[in-house]
Amino acid sequence: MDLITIIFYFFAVLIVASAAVVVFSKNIMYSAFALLFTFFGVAAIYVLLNADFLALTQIMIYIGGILVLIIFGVMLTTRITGVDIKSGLMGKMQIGITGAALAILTITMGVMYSNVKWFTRDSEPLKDTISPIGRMLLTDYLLAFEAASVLLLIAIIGAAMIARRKKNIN
Amino acid sequence: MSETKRIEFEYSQIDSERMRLNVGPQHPSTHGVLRLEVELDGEIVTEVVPHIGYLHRCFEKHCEKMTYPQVIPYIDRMDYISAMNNEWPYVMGIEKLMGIEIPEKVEYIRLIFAELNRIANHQIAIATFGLDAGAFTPFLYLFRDREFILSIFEKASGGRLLYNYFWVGGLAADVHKEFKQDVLAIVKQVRETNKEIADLLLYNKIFIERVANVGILPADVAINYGCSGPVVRGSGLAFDLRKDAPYSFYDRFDFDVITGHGEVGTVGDCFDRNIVRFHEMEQSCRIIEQAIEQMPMEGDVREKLPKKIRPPKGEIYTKAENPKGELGFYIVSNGTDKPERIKSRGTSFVNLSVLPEISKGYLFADLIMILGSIDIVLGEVDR
Amino acid sequence: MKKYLNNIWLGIYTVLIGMKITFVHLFAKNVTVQYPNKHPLDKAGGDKMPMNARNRIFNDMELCNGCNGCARACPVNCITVETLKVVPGDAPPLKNGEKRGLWVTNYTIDFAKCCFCGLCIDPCPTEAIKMTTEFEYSQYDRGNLLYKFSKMTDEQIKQKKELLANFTAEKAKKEAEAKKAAEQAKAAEAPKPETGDGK
Amino acid sequence: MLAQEIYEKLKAEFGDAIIEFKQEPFFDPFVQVAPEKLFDISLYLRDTPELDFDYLSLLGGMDYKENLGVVYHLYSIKLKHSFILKVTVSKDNPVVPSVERIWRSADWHEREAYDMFGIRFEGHHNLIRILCPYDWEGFPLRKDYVQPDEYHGMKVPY
Amino acid sequence: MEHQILTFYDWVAKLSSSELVALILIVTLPLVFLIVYALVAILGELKISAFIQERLGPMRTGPWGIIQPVAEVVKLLQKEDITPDAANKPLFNMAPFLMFTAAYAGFAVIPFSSHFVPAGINLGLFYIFAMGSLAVIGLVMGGWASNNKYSLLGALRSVAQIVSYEIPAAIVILSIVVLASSMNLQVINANQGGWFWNWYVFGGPGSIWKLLVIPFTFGMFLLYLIASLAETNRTPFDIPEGESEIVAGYHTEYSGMKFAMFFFAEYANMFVVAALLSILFFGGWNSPFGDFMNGPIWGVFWFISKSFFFVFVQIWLRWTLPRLRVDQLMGVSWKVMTPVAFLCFFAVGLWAMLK
Amino acid sequence: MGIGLTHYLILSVILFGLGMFAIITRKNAIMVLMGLELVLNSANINFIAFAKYGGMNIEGHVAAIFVIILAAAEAAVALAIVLNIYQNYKHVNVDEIDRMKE
Repeated sequence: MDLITIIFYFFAVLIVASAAVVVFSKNIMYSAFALLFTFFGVAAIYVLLNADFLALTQIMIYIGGILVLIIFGVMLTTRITGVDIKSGLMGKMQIGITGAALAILTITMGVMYSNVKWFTRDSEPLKDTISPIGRMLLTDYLLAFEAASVLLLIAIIGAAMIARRKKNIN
Repeated sequence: MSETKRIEFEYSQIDSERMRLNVGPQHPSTHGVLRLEVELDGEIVTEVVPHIGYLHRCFEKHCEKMTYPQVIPYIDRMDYISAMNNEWPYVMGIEKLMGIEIPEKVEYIRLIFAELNRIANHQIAIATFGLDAGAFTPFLYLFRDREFILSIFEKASGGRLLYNYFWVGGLAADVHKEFKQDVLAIVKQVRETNKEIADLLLYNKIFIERVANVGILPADVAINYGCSGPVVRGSGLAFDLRKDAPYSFYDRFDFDVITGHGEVGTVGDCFDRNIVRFHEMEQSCRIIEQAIEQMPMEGDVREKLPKKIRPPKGEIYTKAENPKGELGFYIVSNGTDKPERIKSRGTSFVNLSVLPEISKGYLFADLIMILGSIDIVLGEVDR
Repeated sequence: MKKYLNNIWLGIYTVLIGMKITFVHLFAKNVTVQYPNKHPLDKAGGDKMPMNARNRIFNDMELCNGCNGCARACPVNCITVETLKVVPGDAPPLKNGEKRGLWVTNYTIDFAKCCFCGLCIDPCPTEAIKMTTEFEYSQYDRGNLLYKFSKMTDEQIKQKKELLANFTAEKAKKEAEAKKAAEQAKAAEAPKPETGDGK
Repeated sequence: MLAQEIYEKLKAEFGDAIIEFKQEPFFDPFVQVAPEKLFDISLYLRDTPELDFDYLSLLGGMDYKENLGVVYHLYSIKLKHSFILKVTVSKDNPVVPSVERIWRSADWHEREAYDMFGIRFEGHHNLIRILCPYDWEGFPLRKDYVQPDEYHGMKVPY
Repeated sequence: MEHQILTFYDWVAKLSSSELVALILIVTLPLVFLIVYALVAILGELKISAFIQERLGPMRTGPWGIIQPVAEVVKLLQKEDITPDAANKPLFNMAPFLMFTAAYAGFAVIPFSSHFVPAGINLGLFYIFAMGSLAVIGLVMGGWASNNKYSLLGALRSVAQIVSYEIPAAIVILSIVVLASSMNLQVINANQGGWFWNWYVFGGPGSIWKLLVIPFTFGMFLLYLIASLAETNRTPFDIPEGESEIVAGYHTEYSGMKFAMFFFAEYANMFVVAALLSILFFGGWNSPFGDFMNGPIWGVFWFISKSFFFVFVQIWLRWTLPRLRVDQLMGVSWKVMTPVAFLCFFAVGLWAMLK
Repeated sequence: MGIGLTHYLILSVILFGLGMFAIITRKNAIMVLMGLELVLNSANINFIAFAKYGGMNIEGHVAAIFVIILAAAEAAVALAIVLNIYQNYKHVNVDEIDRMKE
């Protein structure tokens, strides 16, 4: 077992365990904070996959942005001053059925993945990821990049529009 | 940037949870054991309910069991920041009841000490107000100067905080020989420090932003609530008992009544209340300088009085301009050596009652500043 | 726009002014003293304490005549005085030469209660009670703050009590005899009985 | 304006409601009024321009052994004169109309008078104890008050 | 990096002929430095505040009180570790360690000298920035799990504050990246070699025309200084823990070791931002005077003294200024700093294009 | 056994399954959102894994960046909508929200 393997398994277990907490925890605040470890583990997986820029983006946007938003959302939509926050579940029957179906799906996919002979070709290890990404964003993917930036702008404005406090009209 | 107006309530459809917050009785900036029950909508204060009485010491009940001179140490402990000023109206009242004439020297010493104590009180008021805003260093500079003033008091009376110095018919002890030079040196020091404080704290942009347009108290509301002292003068009303109903020798001196005039914001905001205190220190310095010039150094400081002080049957209400406002004592004498009833008009008690009125609709941080700008002492609120 | 820029400028400028002031103070002489090292009572260093500072009360038992004036003047009742009448001839005079009328068997000041108002000093006829500049009296036990000034031991008190009892008994006897004599002499008029105790 | 003149003015306006005017040596001159009319008199004192008592310095309860009383010290900031009103009520049913709506400073003072003397102020919006604990029993400043031995299991005289 | 230099790591590896030793050394050295630094900074805070206020500060522990920080740490370690009964215990216990991890993680890429950087990754600047955003979660976690209203208010305030101040800080950092055309902190440092006028606060290396860009770079320095104060929750931006309002904010309920962790994290953060200031604007480990006292060993000296100067500035500001209100804080960030930062960004970008 | 593509893919599918489970079974809208983030993350792992092992190289990274951007935009808008729902319904249970306008 080399170092990479140990690190991979460590983070894989971290991801799966914390994702399980996210999904199965009754306390929605626990879910939100467990998401932190999922995101962090995923960032570590990115580093293992030589995507350092993406790993840092993951930390910055997912943890510094989205997770904070989610925590705020949780706090604003529940009684925040108490520490026990429950989130409702569907009926037991439905949970069983969906759980079983998804478990079967996951296992099938897993088995399928491990049996499929993927066409793998190791790409040459990159010394610097940021400049190729930048170059690519501004050449091949320029349109998508611009569209994404417009989308972000619209999302900011739209979110502010939807969530802002309305004056009481009556 | 400074348009921090009173935020109008927009009772939005977001039923954002109202948070009830207990500020105090143990909180760094309630200036004692005051408990405020605050209802917050986010950070906006929607309701303030002061709960007082944590420091209640049954002052008025005690007075009924005490002889007249024994009451004075209890009075010291009302507004313990300006104990000299506290003693004065009480002593004046009994002297008026008994018809005692006070030697001129005593009156001058009392006046000088009262004004020095006014400076000391305002120093604490400004210092703690700065501390509420998070500025720690000016706090210590002002406390340093206050210690110099207290040293003078100590040389005269022996106490640094609670003096028991103004006695019926005179003073507890004579002042020391170098009294005049010492006082003048302190006046000089106070002026120097005040310059620094103005630059370091009062006219600092951040501080101005914190206090301007916050906690606006209109003059008519202030009068209706019975506010006095810098609180009402900050609202632009020149109500000063030293000018309006001159007692002692205040009519002999030339000084101005400082009023707030909305220097950086609206008239009657926290800045005005605070800056009134600041400029009053300068006026006190002027009074002290004039008094030092006129004061005789020779003479006795105590009238010959019977061993037991027995004012005739009667009632009197004496008031004086305390640093915090009008302090009055309603003394009812029944002819014995113990008072029938002493009712005190606690300045802070009255001033504090205005807090719920002026703090609604501001942010929680502003509530702390408003409380600081009223300058209360819980010893006087709870008595 | 002008206001906006002015605000920014004022913000930076006043902050710099404040920083200048604190920087100057950084090198200024500090005003605090190292308290136990530089003791205020120590004339050499620190702020000298004025001689009339009101701190621990000291009662000179050689001067005290047990008149109870200080206890009556005290607003918080922290002084306890118990006395015994002296037997004529037994009592040495006070330090200032006055006649001693009472033995002070117990003179206790509770400094946990004392409010240092100084009212007890004034009524003292012999200037026995004084306020000193001594101000340190931390104790682990509140009982230690009861300062007993009377030096009389229990034995002495007992002795004095006996003396007094004998004396009063003798006196009463004499009085009774006198009374008897008087009664015998004038059956109609009886002299008023004198009260024995006094403070 | 002197107290005498104010008294005459009040007497002309309210007649019998003004019970007594006392001006003696060692006494600040005061007017004793009937408690029923107190609110109207106070309103008149505040709103008449030549009286203009806009400032209530002090409101204090009193115990006159056989009955209770309330003393109002008024002051006019503009005209710089002061005046004293007194009412007395019986100890059995000490009810005084509240002047809180006229001078807001009466709010806490009245609560204090209620706290200490048990004088009930009719029309006060929140007449609860202010200095003593909310569940304290008895009214401490009455002359016949007996100190309780215990409060919630704590010895009172420590 | 183009120019291969023998690093401290290589040197140790060669000396001990073991990569592991070098690895362990390189991981523990910043921790050792952090501990020493924290002690020095705590003493500095105590002493500087004392001198500013004309006091003496701690004088009892050791000569001139220099053992005071050690004593304080020992005291904190001895203290009872109280967990409030109503708190959410797992999160309550986790928060301080998360905070400390986030603060310490920043040390991984700080170049102490031209030859010593724990991890000389290409995205150093970006990395420090990303780690800064990790601390936010620690704050919210601690504030929320304490089940104290003051803590919750403090946590919410601090999140709003840190998130808003990341924007001007990010723009300033991007401007520096534009100037240096690299995110590697070592490259940014190396670019500022030579005399002190080559520092980025003076527009970086360039001809006399760079006088035009100096106002903007200096403005960027001020902006980053202010933003860094806000990100480390120091006065005048200490509203998340403003003790006169919300007692102690998010760490009201903490005591003992966990409080020490928060405390440590704050000081570590202070150093990280001070180091970034000195790297981005003041040449990092470069000597200000050309080749005079330059080199890998002197580099450590220059870097640490520059960083300590900015730590001193933070302390100095703390004991000078009052604290802003929460809405003014946001106003300063969004209405003043963000537009000015954009202005500087455009100016610098234009300059970099023309250069 | 070294770590290969398959490991990453299996990790991603587990994450996907957990995310889907949350999306389907949870009532709370924010929980649904969190599930969605898990699913997006699993997709991202796939992208990066293929970028390394499938020879897609940097293009996989770019695709992942777009996913992250979309996730950010989606989170902002979705949370705004959730807040709005909370205003109207005083709860955020997705299966009880059956009217568009009140």
